Amino acid sequence: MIRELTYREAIASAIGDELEADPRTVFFGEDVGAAGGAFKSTVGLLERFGGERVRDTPISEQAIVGAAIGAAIAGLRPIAEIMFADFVGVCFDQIVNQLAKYRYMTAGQVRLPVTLRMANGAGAGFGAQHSQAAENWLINVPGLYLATPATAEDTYRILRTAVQCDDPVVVFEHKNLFGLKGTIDSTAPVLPVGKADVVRSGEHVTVVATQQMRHRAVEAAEELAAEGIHIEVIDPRWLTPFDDAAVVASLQKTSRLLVVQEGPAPGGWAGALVARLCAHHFELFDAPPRLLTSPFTPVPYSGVLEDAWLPSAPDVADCCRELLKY
Amino acid sequence: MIRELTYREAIASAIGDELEADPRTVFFGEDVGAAGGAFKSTVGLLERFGGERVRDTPISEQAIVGAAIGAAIAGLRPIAEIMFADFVGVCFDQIVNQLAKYRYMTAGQVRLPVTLRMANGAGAGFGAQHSQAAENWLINVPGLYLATPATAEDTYRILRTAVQCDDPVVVFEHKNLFGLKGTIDSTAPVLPVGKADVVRSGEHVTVVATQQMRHRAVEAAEELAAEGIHIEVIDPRWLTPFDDAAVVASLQKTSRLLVVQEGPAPGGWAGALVARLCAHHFELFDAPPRLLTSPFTPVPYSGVLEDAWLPSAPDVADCCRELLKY
Amino acid sequence: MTAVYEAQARCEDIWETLLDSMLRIRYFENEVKALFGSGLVRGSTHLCQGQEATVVGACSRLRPGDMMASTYRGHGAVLATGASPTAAFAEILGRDPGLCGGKGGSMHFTDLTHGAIGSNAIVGAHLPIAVGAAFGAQHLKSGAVSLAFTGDGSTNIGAFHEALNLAGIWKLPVVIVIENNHYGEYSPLAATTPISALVDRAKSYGIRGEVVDGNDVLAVRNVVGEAFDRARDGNGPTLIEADTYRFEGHSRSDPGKYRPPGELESWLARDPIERFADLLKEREIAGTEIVEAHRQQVGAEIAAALQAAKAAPEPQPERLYEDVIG
Amino acid sequence: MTAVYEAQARCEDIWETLLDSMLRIRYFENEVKALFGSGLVRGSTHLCQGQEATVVGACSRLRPGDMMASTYRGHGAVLATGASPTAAFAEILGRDPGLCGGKGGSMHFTDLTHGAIGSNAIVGAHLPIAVGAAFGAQHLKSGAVSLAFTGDGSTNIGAFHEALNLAGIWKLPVVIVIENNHYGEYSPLAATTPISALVDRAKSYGIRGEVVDGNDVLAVRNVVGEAFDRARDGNGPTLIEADTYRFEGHSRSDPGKYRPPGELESWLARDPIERFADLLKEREIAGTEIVEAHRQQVGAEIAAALQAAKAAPEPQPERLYEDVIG
Ligand SMILES: Cc1ncc(C[n+]2csc(CCOP(=O)(O)OP(=O)(O)O)c2C)c(N)n1
Ligand SMILES: Cc1ncc(C[n+]2csc(CCOP(=O)(O)OP(=O)(O)O)c2C)c(N)n1
Ligand SMILES: [Mg+2]
Ligand SMILES: [Mg+2]
Repeated sequence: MIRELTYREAIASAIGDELEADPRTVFFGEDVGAAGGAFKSTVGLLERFGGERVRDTPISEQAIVGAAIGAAIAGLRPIAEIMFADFVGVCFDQIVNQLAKYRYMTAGQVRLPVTLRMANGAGAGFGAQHSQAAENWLINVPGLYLATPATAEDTYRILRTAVQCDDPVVVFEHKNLFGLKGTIDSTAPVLPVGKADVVRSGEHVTVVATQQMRHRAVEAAEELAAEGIHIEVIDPRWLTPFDDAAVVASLQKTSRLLVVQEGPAPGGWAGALVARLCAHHFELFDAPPRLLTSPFTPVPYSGVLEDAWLPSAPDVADCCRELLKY
Repeated sequence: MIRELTYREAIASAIGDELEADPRTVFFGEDVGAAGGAFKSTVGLLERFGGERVRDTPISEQAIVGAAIGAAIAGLRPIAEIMFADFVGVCFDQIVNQLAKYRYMTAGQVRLPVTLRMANGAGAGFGAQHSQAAENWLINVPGLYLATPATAEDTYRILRTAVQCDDPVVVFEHKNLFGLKGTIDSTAPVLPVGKADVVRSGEHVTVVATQQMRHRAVEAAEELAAEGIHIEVIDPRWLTPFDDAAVVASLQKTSRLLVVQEGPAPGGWAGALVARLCAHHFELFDAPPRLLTSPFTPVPYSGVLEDAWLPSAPDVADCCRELLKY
Repeated sequence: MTAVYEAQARCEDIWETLLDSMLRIRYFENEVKALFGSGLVRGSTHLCQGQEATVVGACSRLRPGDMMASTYRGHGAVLATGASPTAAFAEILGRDPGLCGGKGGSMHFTDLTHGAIGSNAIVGAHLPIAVGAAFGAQHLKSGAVSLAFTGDGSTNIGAFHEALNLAGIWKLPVVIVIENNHYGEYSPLAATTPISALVDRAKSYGIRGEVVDGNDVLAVRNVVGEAFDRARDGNGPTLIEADTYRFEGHSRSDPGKYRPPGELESWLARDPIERFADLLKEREIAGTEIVEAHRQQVGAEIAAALQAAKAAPEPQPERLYEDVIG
Repeated sequence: MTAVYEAQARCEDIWETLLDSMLRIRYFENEVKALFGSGLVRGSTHLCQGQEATVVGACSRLRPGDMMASTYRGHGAVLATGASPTAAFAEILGRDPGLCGGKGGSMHFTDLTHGAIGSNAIVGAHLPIAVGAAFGAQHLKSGAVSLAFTGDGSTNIGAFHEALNLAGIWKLPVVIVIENNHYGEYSPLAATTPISALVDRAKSYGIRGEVVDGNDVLAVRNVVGEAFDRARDGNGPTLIEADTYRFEGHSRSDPGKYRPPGELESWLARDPIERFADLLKEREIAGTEIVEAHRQQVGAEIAAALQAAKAAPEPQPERLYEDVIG
């Protein structure tokens, strides 16, 4: 079935289709059922699947993630919601020391088909504790797939891939993209794990960006195109595993790299990518690879400050121009 | 006073000297008092300073970090111990969303002179949940100083610097270095925050490494020296802020960089360093900058596997040889 | 041992403070609601209208040096400490003279000069901090008490447990007031919590529990006063469950449709301000006209405060980088 | 409604299983102790000697499909499910045919074929997982019960609270047994926990609490049997406090000097194995000679197991990379 849905609706749609497809799938989290989610991204699921399969939980994130792990051990395929990605803080042990390590520590006796979903990112004025790009807290952790969908289409397909995956997947849903519209084809084949999307092709600069930064990169691309500069925008879609090959293929054309990342640079996926590419593909660079990230500060509340904190489309365009001057 | 102490004893000595120096300083954690610490690194403090200033806590890491924050607000200078660094998982929110952000979110009304200490790293057979290089979980977090002392001398001096610092400092004490001996001068001036140590100088390759990797790098340096290869070993000592300048100065001589990091590469400090240097000092490199890290897996228990997981001195030497072939 | 307070006690000395404080909160939040409606406020906001008696009654016991920690639903608690409504409005508007320079926002009111040590947007995370503040006070023998407000739903999160346990074992001078408004975000208490009397949890921590009508400002003042006396006398913490209700939805986007019909109305009939006005009349302390004069006066104060806040400047761009570390 | 078990009931049908199981654990850990002494075991190990009756009595109620989660002090619990001592020794020695391929170690015994879903080295972290397993069983209507052991000290950590609350509100088929050995690592319970009857915490979660003599294998079997029946009948969880003692220190490096004089001796006099042997004699079920024959036989079994484990191969190097994701 093909429908026009928002990013927000694509979430409920993907969860619904997975609940439909496999009776072992269950979905739970804080206020995901009766209230349809704090972001209204799970509206209608309780009504459709009932309180056994769609459950509201107490405010207990450690218990939510632990329940997903245990339920997976018992034979279910749980989808659990952590409302804001920042709340990874209160269940970090369950994600990092339990969920991610279970298979390894048991030498494969236990595999955990768990999907964790959470609302990510800055730009909406939620302040320092509700605005973080939490994916950067988890990229150092082996044992997790990490996905960062930027469009309604990708959100739908990645969520379905995640639920069908036999290992844990953390899906970051960007708060500032909930209203984006897209065309969802529920019969399209499952999107493979770890495959990047070349969003726009160009020969001058390779720009790698996720979520709202991807959209800002596309905006910059349009601005630059008017100047005759054609940038290639790559959305990795998955941070673990990372589609280095897609970036390398692009660099072979452009020889210039800009990585745009929401969140501070140290420990982020952008730096990790640049370090890998420099080690293995140093000769591809005709100019120093550039990072464009948020400054090394918490996310401020004030609109003027938060806007300044986030890399903007003009920032992206400026970086590209500079790269071409080298 | 100058004494020969082990890394382990240097810890108790630094804490003791700080407790002595300032009555507002208190120290608490699980079994740090009566038992002298799980690693016997705080022996004698309870006896010396009494149960008001040296306190055993319940097994409640969130409460431990929170108590440090609150006590700091009330006017104390708390030193809190998290026994194994892996337990950052159970108090990640208190560290990342509270301790690190308090000053920023209050626009400087609150500053938190809190020192968190924890035992870090792999190599001793403690298994996946007690062996992690947890510093890599925190480098993405603005608002924390991060220190990784590698010697008894540095441990003593860094701990004292940390306690005297008006902002939060997390000090990672490496489990595999507790037995190292050093000469502690309790009257030496306080070590400044963020200053690297050029451990060994050389002109062929710059090797940056912390904690036990630093010692392996020095071992490799000796091996290589016999071949006429002279590497410069830099121990940054602090990951936040990072002494990029020290590395740049070295690169100006060597033009070749190897960063050796315990723990998986993605999201680690090594990649962040390489990305920064490539962006700003690309011309300095005569060969692709290299990372030598643990593989992207949890820490295995078995001795043969854990040994393979950790970069070794011969691995460091091999990487240097390869860099020189470029 | 402790002074005797009675709900029926005369309140000649304090009624104006209590009344004005409740009115101030009510009118302040009326404006906040309107500001949201007109898009002038970012992110989310959580009104405490209907709960004014709890925060005002409790905060009326604070003395200079005492400390008060609250939740994201913290406008009332912070205003009740005496914080400036102008600075509070400015904070919500993200302006430079805001309580936190515009960097905190609605969920992060802090005003150290009035003992308001922080409003926290992570459920329960302020409790270990409040307990830590009490530890600081105990250690310094300052005679200060730490007061914390927390929600009914927050009693299910790990930090609540760890904090209360530490308060219990260390007999800390902390008073924790559960603002039991019977809902988490949208979930009724009974859906997430297997017991109905939350105060019973005090027994798990060996601490005293009290229940109070949270819409009766004098009753709250009395029970909190006794708890403060016990705390100051070294007799340890108290957990107080205040029965109350929020008139508005959970946050700006919530119309509160999950409420059973008639529930809101029955609580509106117990409006804490109107009840107090009735009591003042009944006891012949202040008649309708006098109370009306207070309404006018506080209304004017709030209008002026809003005016001033709206005229306040945005933060300078460099503020983004300030107050991280160093 | 539930079957009637009595502590005085005949145990003709089961005594051999119980006796052998306790002996197996005792002898197994004697060898582990010796292995440590001779440097053959890495990291740390936590013996449960003295506590055998608790794990054996409880695990004697497990049926196929039931699940059991334990702590790092988990040798006994896992052996009591029927796991192979050879594979258990091999795990501790880090060998390929170990329970977890040598990747887990002493703290991470897992044997899914016997329902042992994991031993956890993070205090309390297994509890949300065990509760999740019960949720899975409830959802699948499999009739399975989830059993979890946990320490007295662990009742102070957040995960305990969140797990029990979720178990209570969802009425899950889980039985949590507190192995109250009166110490955390080195801290006596009274130093960290403000109440003396840990079972009282059950009331906070609306679940049933029971206390049992943890050194009386039949008493444990009975009280756990009743709890299992309630769980299988849909009557929700039970928290059982088993009073017991560890004969050894907390971990390999602990001589246990913090114990008051005479305490160990008084508990040695209540050795669960000797008490059971006495009971068998008293009730004329088995005399000294028969019991002695069991000791011999289990002793031989353990000796052979150790022999086999020592001869087992190390893991192949490529195992390092297996079982992460994919
Ligand atoms: C750790 C964490 N989990 C979830 C949330 C999202 N959240 C914000 S308020 C709230 C409900 C809290 O309910 P309660 O404690 O009763 O306080 P109230 O809002 O009713 O005052 C939730 C779930 C959060 N902020 N932090
Ligand atoms: C979260 C966490 N904090 C601290 C530790 C270190 N630690 C290991 S065992 C232990 C004591 C646990 O005591 P208890 O729960 O009584 O169990 P016991 O060891 O007595 O069986 C501690 C503090 C840990 N493993 N995990
Ligand atoms: Mg509430
Ligand atoms: Mg114990």
